[in-house]
Amino acid sequence: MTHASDRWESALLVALLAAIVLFTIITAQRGRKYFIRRIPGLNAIDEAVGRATEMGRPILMVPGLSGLGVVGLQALTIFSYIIKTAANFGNRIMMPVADSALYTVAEEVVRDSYAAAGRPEDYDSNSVYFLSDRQFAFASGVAGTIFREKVATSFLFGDFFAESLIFAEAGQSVGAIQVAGTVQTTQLPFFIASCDYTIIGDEYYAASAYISREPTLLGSLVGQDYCKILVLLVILIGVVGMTIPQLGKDWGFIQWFTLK
Amino acid sequence: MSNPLQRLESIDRRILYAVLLIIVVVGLLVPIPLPLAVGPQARGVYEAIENADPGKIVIVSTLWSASTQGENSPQTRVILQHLMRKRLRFALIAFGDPQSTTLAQELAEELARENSYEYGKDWINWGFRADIAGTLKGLVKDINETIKTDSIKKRPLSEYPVMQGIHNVKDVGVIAEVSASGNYVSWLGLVVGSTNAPFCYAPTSVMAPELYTYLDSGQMKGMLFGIKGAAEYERLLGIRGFTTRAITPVSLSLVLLFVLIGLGNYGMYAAKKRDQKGANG
Amino acid sequence: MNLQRLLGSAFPKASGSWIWISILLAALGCVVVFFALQALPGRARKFLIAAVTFLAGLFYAAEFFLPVDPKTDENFLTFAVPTVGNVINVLAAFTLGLGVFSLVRIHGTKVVKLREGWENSVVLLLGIVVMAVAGLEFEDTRFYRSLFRDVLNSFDAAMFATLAFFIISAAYRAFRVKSAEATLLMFAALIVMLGQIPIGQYLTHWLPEKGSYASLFRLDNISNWLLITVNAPAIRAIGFGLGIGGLAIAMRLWLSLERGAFFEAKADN
Amino acid sequence: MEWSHPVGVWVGAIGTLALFSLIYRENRLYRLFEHLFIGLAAGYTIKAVWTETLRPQWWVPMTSEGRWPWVFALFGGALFYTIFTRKYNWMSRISIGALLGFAAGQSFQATANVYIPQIRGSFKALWVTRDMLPPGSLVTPLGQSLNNILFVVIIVSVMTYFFFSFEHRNKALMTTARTGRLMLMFAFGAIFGSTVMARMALLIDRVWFLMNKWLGIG
Repeated sequence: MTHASDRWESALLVALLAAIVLFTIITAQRGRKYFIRRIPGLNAIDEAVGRATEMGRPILMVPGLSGLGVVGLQALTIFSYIIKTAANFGNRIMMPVADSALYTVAEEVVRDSYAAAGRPEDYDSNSVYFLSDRQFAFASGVAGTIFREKVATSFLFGDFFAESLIFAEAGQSVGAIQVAGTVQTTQLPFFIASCDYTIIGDEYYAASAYISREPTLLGSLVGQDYCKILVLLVILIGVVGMTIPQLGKDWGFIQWFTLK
Repeated sequence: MSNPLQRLESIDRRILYAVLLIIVVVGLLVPIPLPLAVGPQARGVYEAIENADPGKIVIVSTLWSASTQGENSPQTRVILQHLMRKRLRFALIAFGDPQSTTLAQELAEELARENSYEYGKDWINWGFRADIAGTLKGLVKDINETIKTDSIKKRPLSEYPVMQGIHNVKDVGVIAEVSASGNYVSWLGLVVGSTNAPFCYAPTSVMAPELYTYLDSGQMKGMLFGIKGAAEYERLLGIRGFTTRAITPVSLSLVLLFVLIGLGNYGMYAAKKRDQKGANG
Repeated sequence: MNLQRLLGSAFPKASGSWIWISILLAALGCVVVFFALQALPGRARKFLIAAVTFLAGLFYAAEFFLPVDPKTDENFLTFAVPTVGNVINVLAAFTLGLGVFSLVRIHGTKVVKLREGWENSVVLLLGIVVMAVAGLEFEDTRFYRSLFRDVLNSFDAAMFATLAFFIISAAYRAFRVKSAEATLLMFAALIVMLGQIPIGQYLTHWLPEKGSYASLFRLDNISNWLLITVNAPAIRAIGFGLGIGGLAIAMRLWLSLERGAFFEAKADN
Repeated sequence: MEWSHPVGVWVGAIGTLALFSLIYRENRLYRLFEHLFIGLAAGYTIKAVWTETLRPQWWVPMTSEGRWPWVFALFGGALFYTIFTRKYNWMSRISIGALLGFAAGQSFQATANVYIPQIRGSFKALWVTRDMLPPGSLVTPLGQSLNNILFVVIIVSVMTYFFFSFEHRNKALMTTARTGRLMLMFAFGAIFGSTVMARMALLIDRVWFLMNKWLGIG
């Protein structure tokens, strides 16, 4: 569909999803408390940072290949939390970036995180650097860094494609503890095979709320849950409709979601 | 103490790598003919092109670079071969990586010479576009306005006979993308709903599993499953090319993997048994 | 209302020497705007950023949701879609200099101070210059084409091909029967691999291709069944969560509700 | 004109071997070619951004077609560079905001187009009769029914696994989420399995390059 008018009901469902999220964000900002369950992989972050402190070797953070957008920003949000923790322990960090627009934001995020941890003087401007926007040139640089620096811990969050396994196996070879998460579902099996902890599916988007406990983000996350329930309901109604022969494909409800 | 069988649990990675390398080299030198079944996915692409309206143009979109040429190059090649055999007009367009336009063009030029396909009359290169969403939305509305000039001679599209009567995506017979990334989302989202042209996909075999859901929902009419898909297509076209040769070492390396997984599990089992014995005794 | 005509008269096309005069005047205007922006107080800056973000998003949102003329399938914004697409491209393209600056700064410093590995940095800097100059000025030479095809492309493909090795060691280590999850992972992988390769297909090729229950047990059929009936809904279910998560962040960004790194305070210093 | 030159093939082949050597261990040759690779890649991006984007979409329309307002895009681009100054760096957020806004605005259409057909595609009849199957279908109604039931069960269980806002304490919920987790592992295994072939294809392509194009074997 190029416009909402191609199928109003479908467009309305999307608008409704957005509205639900906005609604729970607003209620959260007004002080309503929301609960979220434990997400195992995310608890591992502190442990991984601690490991690097013990070993006295650097922490690697890779925000994926994508540019300035939803996924890359989410990665930086997670990293800023990690950096604040790492700054307190005096760990050295390294963050190679693959997109120049995201790089500008990344540098600011790292600098701010050090400042927020009360150690602005520890910020090293060489720790965040643009490496290459070419997938495998970036991969060769990151893999080389992992081997040379024998990184103690590597955090891989963002949009990863085939290079995911290069990073994960390189980290494995040097004995790094690795925590990874990506929205690229096809790369998850490789992270699961080679990393110590893997964030799956929309746990990736839940991470910032989980870590920061910021009301806006918690509200949003709960809204997302409601949205998933709504989608699930729509699917189940559709399933019932298809199963009852008297309704079938031509039933109005099913037609609402049938794009030409 | 250390039983050699238990050592199978943790073979040094470098030994694994060396064995793989040997298998590949030998497999390429000594071709062993192996049977190959043509699946419904490859047939879907074949039939979409076979039944394309000759009055319309076929869009061959490429989103791959040298890094995935092992699979994407044979896929592009077989699709272009089929188009030229059917004497269908086609336009190349490229996304993702600027080099994808060069690589596809190189293939097209080579095949065009063999099939006496004339540039501008039988085919055209629309070139590379960085903004996928904007370009695709533009194609739906007005191809000439969106693409403006071709990428080889940099002349306005309207000057080319191949573009006669082609205004927007409704004048497109088949859309095929050869891709190393998840760009189908953009096509499905922005174009496929606005045209009747069948949409076919030639992904790397990595991406292929996530596409079954779109084949199942009918949003895609066919798919070439990585290098195997290209080999199947060669079979449908009755050609024996590099792909047919490469499929042997591919098979052998997978067999190696089976053996290794077997050894690893056996080693683990042997080690566990020893530990139990140790605990009991 | 015809926005297209309105914009056309607000920004008339220039010709001849007027082109450069218009460009110059517009550029001067930009300089004025720049200093005017700097004069804004903190709150106004914040508001401005939020407003720009909102309006940018509103363009696409409105273009999608507003009713269209059924004859043309357009509303009053549709004409601008290609141009806005170009604007995004061009804006993103301008950021490239930032990345190149980062590379040159880090490796330039290494070379100047002769730090360890400075030779490699020289090679890197030379690589940038040679490739850029060759590509921009000598695109139609055999030198450039070979540099691109034989060298750069080979490097891409070589790095990608290392994955063949890494996938072997990853599978060897991970595919062990040690937990229900690991076993399922292994089991599914083995079936799919068998179903794909000619040798696997050969194992069950004696079963009828179609038409009987026995054909269900052909490896390629089991593998396809696995991919369609088990893989597809699982991926789809993950996809719904990711889609909603992405939509939620998009809403937060659009309405400047996002929190976390980069979105805390700032903007008013 | 030729796309290849013997010198280029030699550099490409030696670089290929150098990059492959990483799987043995990191070494000086690898490091050298890694840096060359990154340098060439950056140079190529400069070239590509100018010839593929800036020149045709910005410079030519602005300077030859009289569309002078494109100068404002340069202004927008220049704002990114204020990031290097303490005093003006807030302005980079205007351009960053514009890019984020555009991306966000497109998400309505993108979400609708990607996910609505998938929602519709999940409307599966749990009880299939012969006349619901397409003509010539090889699946029996019972088989299709079982497939569809499994399909719906997997969607429900996997989505349940991803609910974050309540503890999975309830027994039914726990079982469903656990099923979802196992189904995910099965799906991931399938993805892993189908990837192996792709990776091998790439290696074979490279070995063929070394053997055939470089050494002239085969």
